Amino acid sequence: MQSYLMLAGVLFVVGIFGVITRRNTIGILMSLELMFNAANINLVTFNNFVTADGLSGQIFSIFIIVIAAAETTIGLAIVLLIYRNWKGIDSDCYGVMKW
Amino acid sequence: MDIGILSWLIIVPLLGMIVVMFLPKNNKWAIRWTATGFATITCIQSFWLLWDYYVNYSGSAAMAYVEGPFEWIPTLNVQYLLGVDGIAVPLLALTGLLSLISIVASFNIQIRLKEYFAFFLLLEAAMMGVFVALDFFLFYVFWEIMLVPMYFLIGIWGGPRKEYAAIKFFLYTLFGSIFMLVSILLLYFNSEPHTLNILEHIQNGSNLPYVLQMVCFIFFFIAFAIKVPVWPFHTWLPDAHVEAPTAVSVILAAVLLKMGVYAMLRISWPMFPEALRACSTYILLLGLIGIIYGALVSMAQKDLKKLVAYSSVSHMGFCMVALAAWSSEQAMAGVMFQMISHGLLTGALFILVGVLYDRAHTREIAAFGGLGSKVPVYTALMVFFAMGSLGLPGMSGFVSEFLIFVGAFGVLNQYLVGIGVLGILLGAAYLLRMVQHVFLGPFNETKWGGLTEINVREILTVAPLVVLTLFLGMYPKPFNILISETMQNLITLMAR
Amino acid sequence: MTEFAYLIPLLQLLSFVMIIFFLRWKEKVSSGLAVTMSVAAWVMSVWVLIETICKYIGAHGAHVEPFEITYYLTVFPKINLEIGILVDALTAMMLLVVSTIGACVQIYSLGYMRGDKYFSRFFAYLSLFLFSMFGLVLANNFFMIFIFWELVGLTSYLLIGFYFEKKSASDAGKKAFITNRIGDLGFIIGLLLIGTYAGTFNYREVFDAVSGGVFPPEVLVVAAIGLFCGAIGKSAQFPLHVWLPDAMEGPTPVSALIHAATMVVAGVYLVARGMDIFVGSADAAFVVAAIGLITSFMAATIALTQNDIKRVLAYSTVSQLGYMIMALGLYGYDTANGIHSPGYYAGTFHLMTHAFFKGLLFLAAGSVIHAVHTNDIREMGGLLKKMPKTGWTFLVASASISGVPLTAGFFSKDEIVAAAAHHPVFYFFTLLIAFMTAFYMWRLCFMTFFGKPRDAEKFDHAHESPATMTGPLVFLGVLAVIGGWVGIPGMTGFSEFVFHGEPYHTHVDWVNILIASSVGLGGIYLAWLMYLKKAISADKIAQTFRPLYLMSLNKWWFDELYDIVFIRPILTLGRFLWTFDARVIDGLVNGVAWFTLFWAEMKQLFDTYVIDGAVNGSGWLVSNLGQALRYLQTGRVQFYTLFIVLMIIVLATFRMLPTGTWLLWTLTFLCAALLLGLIGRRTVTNTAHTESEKQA
Amino acid sequence: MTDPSEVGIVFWVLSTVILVSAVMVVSLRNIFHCAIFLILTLTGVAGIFVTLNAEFLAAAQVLIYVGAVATLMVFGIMLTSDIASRRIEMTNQKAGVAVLACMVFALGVLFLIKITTKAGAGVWQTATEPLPADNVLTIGKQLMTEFVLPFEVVSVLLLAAMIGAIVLARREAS
Repeated sequence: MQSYLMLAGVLFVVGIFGVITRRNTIGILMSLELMFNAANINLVTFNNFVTADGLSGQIFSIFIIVIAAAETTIGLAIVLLIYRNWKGIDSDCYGVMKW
Repeated sequence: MDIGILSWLIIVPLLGMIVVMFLPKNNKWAIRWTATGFATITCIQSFWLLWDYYVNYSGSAAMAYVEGPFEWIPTLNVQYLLGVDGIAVPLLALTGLLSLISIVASFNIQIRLKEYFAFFLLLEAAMMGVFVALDFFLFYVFWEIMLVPMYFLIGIWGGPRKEYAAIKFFLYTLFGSIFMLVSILLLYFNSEPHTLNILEHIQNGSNLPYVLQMVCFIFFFIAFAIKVPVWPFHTWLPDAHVEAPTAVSVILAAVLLKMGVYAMLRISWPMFPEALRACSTYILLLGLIGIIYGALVSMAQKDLKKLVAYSSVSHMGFCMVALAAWSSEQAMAGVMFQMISHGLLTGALFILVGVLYDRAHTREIAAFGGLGSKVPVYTALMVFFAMGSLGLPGMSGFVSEFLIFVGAFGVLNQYLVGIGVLGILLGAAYLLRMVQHVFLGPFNETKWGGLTEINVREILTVAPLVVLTLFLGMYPKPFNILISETMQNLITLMAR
Repeated sequence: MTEFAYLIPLLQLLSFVMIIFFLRWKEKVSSGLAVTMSVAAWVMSVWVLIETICKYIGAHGAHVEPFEITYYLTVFPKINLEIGILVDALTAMMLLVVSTIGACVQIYSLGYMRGDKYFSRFFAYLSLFLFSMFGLVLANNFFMIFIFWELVGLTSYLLIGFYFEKKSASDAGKKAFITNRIGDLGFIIGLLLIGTYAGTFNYREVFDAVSGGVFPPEVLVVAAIGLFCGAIGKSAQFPLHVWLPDAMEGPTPVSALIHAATMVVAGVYLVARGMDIFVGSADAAFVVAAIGLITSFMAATIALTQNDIKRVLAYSTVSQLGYMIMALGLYGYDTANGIHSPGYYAGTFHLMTHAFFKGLLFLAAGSVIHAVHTNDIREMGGLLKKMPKTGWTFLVASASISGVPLTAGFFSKDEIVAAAAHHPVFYFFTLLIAFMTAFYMWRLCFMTFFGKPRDAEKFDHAHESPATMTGPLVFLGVLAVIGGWVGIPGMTGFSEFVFHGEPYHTHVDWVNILIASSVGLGGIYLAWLMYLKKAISADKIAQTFRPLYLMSLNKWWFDELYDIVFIRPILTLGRFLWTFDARVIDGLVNGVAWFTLFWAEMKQLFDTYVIDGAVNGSGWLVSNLGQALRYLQTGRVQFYTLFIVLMIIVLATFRMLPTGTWLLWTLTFLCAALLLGLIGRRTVTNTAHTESEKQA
Repeated sequence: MTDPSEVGIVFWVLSTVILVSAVMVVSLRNIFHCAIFLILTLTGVAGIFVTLNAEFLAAAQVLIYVGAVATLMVFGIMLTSDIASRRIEMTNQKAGVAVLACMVFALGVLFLIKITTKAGAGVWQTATEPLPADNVLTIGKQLMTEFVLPFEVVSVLLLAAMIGAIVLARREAS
């Protein structure tokens, strides 16, 4: 169990790192997916080792997968829009949210 | 849970409001007719209720069509509890009818049509709510909701001093509501288990200590008296009436003023019998002052609408006299008659004044003269309602005033009630003075030559009022049967 | 037929509704309908009268139960509102009077109102009036009589103000209505007392309660006087008589129908109807008699000097009504004292005959006015030749009212004089009034129909009126003579039909007859001397008794008095109260509002300098700090994410630290935040550079 | 029921693949390559699921992530960045700070995991019962009974997301 959780933790941190550092917006999205997967691994692990009398962990994972899919869709759509408006998807370029 | 007719009475106008809000802003036709449609449904419902109540329930004093109690806010023991009896049913019908009429009468509103009708339907829902609520919380909520659309209706579509009038109306009523809230809380914390059910409080009211009864009674009285309005809380009324658009004046006079009296009958009168006994002479005095004072001030008015507004003060004074004579069946029947009759007559008078104002753009009594030859149908209608208002037999006003006096004379100080009879004389004086100055005498052809006769839509708005006024005046028996059992029950409660 | 008596008023209502709503535009049809209905009512009334008489004959002096039906309007344990029909002798007589005059006036109006702008409306109003009047007469309880009492008041208002474009007419209508309402106040008080003590409004039950001693005596007096107040208003008795002369602004047929023959006698009818109550309280009955006498005398003196033909007739009406009231009052007073008096019979009998001849007088006067287009008798003269039918009928009616032997007025007046015979003061004044009546009536006759024309132009244009107008005149002229023959003294007739308590058996009292008729004839003779023979100069008398003359001419200054004493004060009071309302009560409200605002203002000052000072101080601090911290808001999501991670780390670190050192760490944390802000700022500047480079 | 201490060789292989390719995903310059490695990572996670007795989830992972999401990513990449030509810096200036922070964070997380899963820590009660054998069936049943409301909500959300994406990505009809 410990190993599984550690795998998830590291994967999560990698994801965070990606989110913080990627310049490409699509890259950020990918990193997000990594974080989602880390969370899923965690859930399934707990389901397997701790609350094995039910399947709520797995079901939650299913929902997360679905929501991740939705999120990706929207995210990509937004990326497309940004691309159209700024002719580029580098996250540094659109610092318009400041102040 | 099933949604009963009473809930529908509230829901339908609300639905109407929502639908109206979603209509395109520029489609005036659709907005008007949607609002009219929903108001018509509510009106039909309320009249069906009247009929059904008359057929099935008028023989008993118990609450009919009760919905609930459903838990609403369980921690406070707030319930959703609706029900009607003989005093609420006619007022519901009055509300339904006059809302419809007012909506039809406001077809000539031009600016911000959508908001206007939405507010109007919200107002209607709230009014219906007040008349059917049997839980203090619910009652209070509806009572307060009513203020909001009213405030905007006066404040946006009103006359030149609309802001002043709207604020004054709002603050005045809110001032009263605070007293009501305090009183409700007092009752709540003095009941065991804590409850907000009005009916339970009525049952237990006479067990309260005298001082508490007195305090609650007076607080409730202030709250309701402002709405009635009882002298000296009446000064919001002329301003609000004069500045409000026609249809709002109609609703204000015909329904809102009735709420005060209704609330007294529903809540404070049967709930605190001892306090009532102690106060009834003072209530009588206030009523008498209202009658005479309102009539005399009406006589001094130069503005048509203001005259009608002050006449309301006078007419509601009759209600207070009747309420002071709570132990008499006649007076209690009289107060119901007076409420309905005043609603019909004053509503019609406001509509007619509005009709004239639309054409002439002035309400100055002195500016007119001899209109009788130019607009005979309009004149006939106006004279008809003026006559009804001054208590001409054959119309509803007479029945109510007569019943009130018969009842009050039997149980109250006869000298004081005798003074009240003067109100009938003064009523004749100011109304005839108005009729003479506006419709009789020489006609100024150059000034008013272009005046047009009342049109079919406007006639249709007042036609039901004509019919009902005559019906109540000539055949009061069914109405009396409708309310008598409830009234008997109330009198028994008050006489505890 | 009696069972269908309710049809009599309802037919008139039908006529009114039909005309107002459907037939207004068709003048011929609407007038035809109205006339038909009134004639039908006349036929039915006669029928009812005959049936009632038969009933009385069949009873052979035994008590006759009147016909009565009741319908409840409301149901209460005590005091119901009800409507119903009561037909007894008094009702039958009144029905006949009202329907006769009503039918005559309607027919007459066909001619008189021809070409009027509101021809149909006039007939509608007349129908409405007849409806109300029949209802009033047929009522079986005080509540219902009050309803119709008010309705006749309304129609009177409408008809007086018929020429509403004339200010004087609309003024007169208003005055009539309001004056009547003043009387009605008393009426209502009376009704309320009756209702409260008797628990019912039904005549018979109320009278039973009175005789059963249900009423305390003082209450009964007040109730009786209250009822009489209604009569004072409606029958134009002193002090509320002022409306009737002004009511002559209405069309002349209206004056004849409403303000001479029918509506104004409603007061008399009420007193007669409620006679049990007056009999029960002698004081009230005496008040009635006294008011009647005062009215009668006052009106007679005023009539002496008026020059408007209709006004003379109006004051004459007031005077005659006072006569009837006085007779009824005396009857009540005498009966209460155990004397059997002819007053009741005399009053009601005079009511009937007066209706005939006064209706006729007005119609004839209308015919004259129609011909010469003026009301002023000083512009008339010698009209008898020009309009013989009108003239002769007028003379017959004048003879009747003056009590010339064998005319209707002779018999009825005779009985009134007889009723007053026990009371010297009343007797004296009654005779004096009879004398004055004869004098002013014949002054009118002589100035109008005899002598030389004073206004040649008007005289030349004068012509006899059409048959629709003269027909009713002749019919009423006949009635004005033979109408009184039903009450010839010593014969069975009116007195055994209309009575209160026991029937009064008349007997021939030659002394009385002689005195009464000689007084009347004396008045006529004096008028002849003054106005036809000019043996006595009227001007000279007027000069000699100038104050009295002025008093009479100015109608005892009642209008001016009321104006000063009542109308102005009330209007002023109204205005004052309005000011009071606007200044004091509203002032109070606005004052509270002002004070609240003032208080708010004060608080605002406090807020601005004290609280806001503190707030601004901290605000200044915060904003300066924020100036630094705002660099954290780079607008880049990734930076935020990084920050979140850092913060998680920081917080987790805090969590693990010993509790005491948190303050130190927080400060460190803030410093770190500021530091990061500065980093962020650098980044932003860099980005800005990049962007500008890109654009370049 | 696998013993917590006993981790098979499969796990090690899978986790190595996952972590390596994850690092590739966040560090490679060519975004297209990143996508390829993302697919690899996701497949690895699916394998992990299989070892955790979550066969259905594994299938869903492969289908949705590998099949749909990753493909979507690839499409997005091709639509937006002119991948072939552009060679830009794949990480920004924050990389240094980020590396530091992430290190600390990772250490913290690992430390937490260590102390909480330590035998006798008693933070989590280890399950005694094995997972139900018929996993897929149970998931299906529970989705349609106990979790039907979230299920419906999620489906509505998905629909909304779809519509939203269409609206957002729609070309202005200019």
